[in-house]
Amino acid sequence: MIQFYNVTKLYPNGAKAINDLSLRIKQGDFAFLVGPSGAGKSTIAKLIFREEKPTAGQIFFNGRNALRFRGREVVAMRRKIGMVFQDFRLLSQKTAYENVAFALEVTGVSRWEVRKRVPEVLRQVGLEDKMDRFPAQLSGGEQQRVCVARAIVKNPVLILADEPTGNLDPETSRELMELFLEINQSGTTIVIATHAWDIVNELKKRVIALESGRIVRDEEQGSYGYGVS
Amino acid sequence: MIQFYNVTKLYPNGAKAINDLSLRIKQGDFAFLVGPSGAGKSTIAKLIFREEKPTAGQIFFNGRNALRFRGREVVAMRRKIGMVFQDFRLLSQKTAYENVAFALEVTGVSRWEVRKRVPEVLRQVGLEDKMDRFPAQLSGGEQQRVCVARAIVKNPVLILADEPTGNLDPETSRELMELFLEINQSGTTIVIATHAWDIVNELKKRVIALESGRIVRDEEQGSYGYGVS
Amino acid sequence: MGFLNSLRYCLRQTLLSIVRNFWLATASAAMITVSLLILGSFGLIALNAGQFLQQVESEIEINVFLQDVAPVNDLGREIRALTGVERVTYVSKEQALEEMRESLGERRDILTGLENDNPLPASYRVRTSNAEVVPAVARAIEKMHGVDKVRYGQGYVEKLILITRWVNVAALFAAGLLALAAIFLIMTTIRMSVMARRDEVEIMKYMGASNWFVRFPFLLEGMAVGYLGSKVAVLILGFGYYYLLLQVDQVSLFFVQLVTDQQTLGMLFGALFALGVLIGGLAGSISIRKFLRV
Amino acid sequence: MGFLNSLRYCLRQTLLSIVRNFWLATASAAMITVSLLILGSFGLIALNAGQFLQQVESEIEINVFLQDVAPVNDLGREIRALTGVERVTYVSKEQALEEMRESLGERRDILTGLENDNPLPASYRVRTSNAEVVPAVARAIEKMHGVDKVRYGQGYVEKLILITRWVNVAALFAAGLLALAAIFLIMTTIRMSVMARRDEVEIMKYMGASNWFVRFPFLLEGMAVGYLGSKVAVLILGFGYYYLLLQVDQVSLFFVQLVTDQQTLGMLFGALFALGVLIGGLAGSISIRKFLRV
Ligand SMILES: Nc1ncnc2c1ncn2[C@@H]1O[C@H](COP(=O)(O)OP(=O)(O)OP(=O)(O)O)[C@@H](O)[C@H]1O
Ligand SMILES: Nc1ncnc2c1ncn2[C@@H]1O[C@H](COP(=O)(O)OP(=O)(O)OP(=O)(O)O)[C@@H](O)[C@H]1O
Ligand SMILES: [Mg+2]
Ligand SMILES: [Mg+2]
Repeated sequence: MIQFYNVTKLYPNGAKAINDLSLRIKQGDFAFLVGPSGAGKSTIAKLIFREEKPTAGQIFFNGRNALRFRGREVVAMRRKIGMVFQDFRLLSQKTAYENVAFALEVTGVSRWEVRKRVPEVLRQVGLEDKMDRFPAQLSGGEQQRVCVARAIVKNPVLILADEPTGNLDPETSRELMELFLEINQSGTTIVIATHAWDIVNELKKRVIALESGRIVRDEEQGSYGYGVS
Repeated sequence: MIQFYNVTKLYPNGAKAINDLSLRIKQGDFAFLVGPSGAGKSTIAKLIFREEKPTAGQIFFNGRNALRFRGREVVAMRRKIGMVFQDFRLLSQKTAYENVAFALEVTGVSRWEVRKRVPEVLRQVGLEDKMDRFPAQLSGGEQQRVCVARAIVKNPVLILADEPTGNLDPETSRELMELFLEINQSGTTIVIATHAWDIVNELKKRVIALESGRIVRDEEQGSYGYGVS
Repeated sequence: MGFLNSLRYCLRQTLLSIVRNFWLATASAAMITVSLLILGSFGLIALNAGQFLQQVESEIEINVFLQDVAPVNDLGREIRALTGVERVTYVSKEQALEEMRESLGERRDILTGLENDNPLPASYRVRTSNAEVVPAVARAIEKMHGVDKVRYGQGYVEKLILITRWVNVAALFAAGLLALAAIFLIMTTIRMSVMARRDEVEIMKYMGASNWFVRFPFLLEGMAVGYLGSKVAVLILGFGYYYLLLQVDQVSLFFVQLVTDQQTLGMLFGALFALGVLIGGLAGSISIRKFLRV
Repeated sequence: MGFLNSLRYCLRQTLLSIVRNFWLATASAAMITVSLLILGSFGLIALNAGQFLQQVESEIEINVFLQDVAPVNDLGREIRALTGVERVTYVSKEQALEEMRESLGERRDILTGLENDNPLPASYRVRTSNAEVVPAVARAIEKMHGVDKVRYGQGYVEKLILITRWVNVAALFAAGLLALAAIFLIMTTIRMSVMARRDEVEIMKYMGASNWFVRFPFLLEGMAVGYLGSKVAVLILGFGYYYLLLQVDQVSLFFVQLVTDQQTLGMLFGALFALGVLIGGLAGSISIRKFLRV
């Protein structure tokens, strides 16, 4: 599904976020990206999502060179990816419902479909009674769940979740992870950048550990590591 | 230091975030605010910080009725409180250094003092080499640490940290907590709203558990509870 | 199907967006109103100045003094046949004397006794369709048989023509500059209001929205804001001008003959309106272009 | 100590903020420039129109026709003593006849033989300081001993006075409206640019900044942006007008005598400048007021 070949990302100010990194994520994978703060987890997600372009190396999406994608193809790719941004990026002028609906509406789905699907997904993340709130009227964790709902509503082929449980209590986090597992069962590839070592250790899924922009560990059925029990 | 007497907070849209809550936090306390997402942790922090006003009840700060504070007094109070916002609220047009310096500058501290203190604090949170970055050029965890630095730089009498480790890896989180403990040693009152059950359980400090805007548990040397080991 | 859904979505979005960004929308519309008011007022002034100059021009006469032996009727026909000539009036020797007497007013007795030996010549008064042709017509008449002298305020007419040309050029120039200024003001306003919402655009793009899906609501919104702003401007201008007409009618400002031609005014107001709506929409959709590249 | 630190901080902040919000600052300054250009151009036009009207007015003369037995010198003294009278010229009977002859041009022979029995009266030509006093002065002179008739273009002067008044009122009115429009444009622009930074203001307040600590940089920034915008506007206007003066000098536009009085122009430009800076600063500090209440 996604391949990185010797990818390097140098931000304009000279910060080397990703350093000659190669990586392969297969269709149907469920992978955790872990590593200390500033290791480059978000940068990898941004590179896949084409929010940033690599300084060197190649990135393949579904077997095609993603760096050669132009306008329409980028749009098409983004519609296939459900992204949970670390900084949420909710539309502040739209309600929770509208934010989630927007992700569907851009794809030109029928109104009827939107009306059916959006409340369903919001219920899955436990926000059925807060659909008409604007982001500013929601707690941090609730906003984060709106982001998750927005990512999964369009039945993407790939979910990129950047720290999706950072503002959630352990119980809600676990529920969310179960939701991700369930979605993964139906074939969706899932990549989660996270610091939630307890969840990583519990799920025993693939763990890709980063440090200073390099992969230091890549284990199937791995654990969080870094000396936390 | 802080007293809540039968405080109720009803948001304009009718959401009852805090429900007839009474609470007392003494000078020098180190308290965790825990509870599921949407329980009202941030609302309590906002009420203390006078970002929101309660619908009913009284709030005392340092023995004086905080609801009667006017302009200058609110400003004076805020200068005494170091707040870590859940949504960071960094000034996007200022570098990390400038953001932290701003918290000092508003109090009219000398330039010399600012030049000495700011790098010191940024070093404490591990950002000594990223002082000149704008928030957009920092990773999520790095931004969060700038927020923490901004809160502690002014040697406040009270630190209100709303989810200060949500975007940090376990190791950095622990370091930060040690920093908070250290600051607490010197007499600063500290209130931390968090979901980091592991840290709460480890530190064995006062735990105030919220649910639907009510206190359901308030233990000295408590644990996170909610069935997590 | 997908397209219709998108379209419906866009229309709904426009309305919602204006309501939710109420302050920005209102401020933008007000800026457009003010800009167009300035432009429109100048347009009205220019229209009236143009008409005034035309009126002044139309009062220019060529005096053709005839020799006493001139073939009066032939000459009249010949003059009337010249291109640019509009009206020709014959003034006999007696009429000329009478007029002179009147012009002298109280000193008219100077002329007593001249009736029988009238020294004044008969003349033709010629009016042309516009001031520009006066010198040419005068020269043509001068060469005709039986014509003694041709007078048309030489020097004066040339000056008038020069002034008219200058004023026309200046008015066009000023109108162009003002229109540019208005366009600049409107575009920058809309651009600023879009700037305030750049994050929105970025997020939409990240959601996989095509450029036009993001752009179209901004286009519509710009047009709607432009529509509101222009509408208010045109209404104010229209009523203001109407009120002015009534006032001038009452005070009877003798020399000013304000433009009341519905069609001309309609065109001016229509142009203002179109400018507001078009520039609004254009600005809205252009402004977000650079935010679309994510 | 604390205050000086704060002040130094504010000044540094202003500069930084303009640099970092470059687009907004530039757009705002450009909007101010355009607004002031429009206002300033109108100011220049109004100044020149005013001078033109004054010039026309200054050419109004009162003709005082004397009885043949009038005490010429006494009358002259009496007239000169009237308030509002500026210049008095005596025209003898002979001069009057000569002038009439000249005015008749080619038909002067009508007057031959009148030299010995000159029917024309001697007269005084009186100029007043302004047109408004003409009717009053004329009435006063009329009652003097030895005065036969007083003529000053009755009707014409009254009309001229009316026109002048109308034009003055209209110009003042228009200038007021334009100034209001400019103020509105500038305020709204600065307000929009501040709106885009409301979060910044809110965060600053939460950091424990006093209202003035937040406000002062915005005040300074508004003034700086206003300063830049006004400066450019004044420079463009100044050079444009200077260029126009040179052009007019070359083409020698006969009738137009453009205003070149340094002091008047200086005042106009100064006022524009002050308007830009003041309104910029005011708008900057007023606009954030409502964001300060947190
Ligand atoms: N836009 C940018 N410009 C410059 N440097 C950047 C930018 N974004 C990130 N960086 C730097 O690149 C490195 C990797 O950042 P990244 O956001 O990928 O970290 P992360 O692993 O997501 O960290 P966290 O867990 O704190 O979110 C960091 O050192 C960061 O400072
Ligand atoms: N501005 C607001 N308007 C309306 N309702 C609000 C507003 N802010 C918060 N709420 C509601 O009040 C409740 C408590 O919110 P609060 O932010 O205090 O939760 P929290 O405990 O901080 O949750 P989290 O752990 O997710 O941050 C939530 O149900 C939320 O939806
Ligand atoms: Mg990150
Ligand atoms: Mg919260």
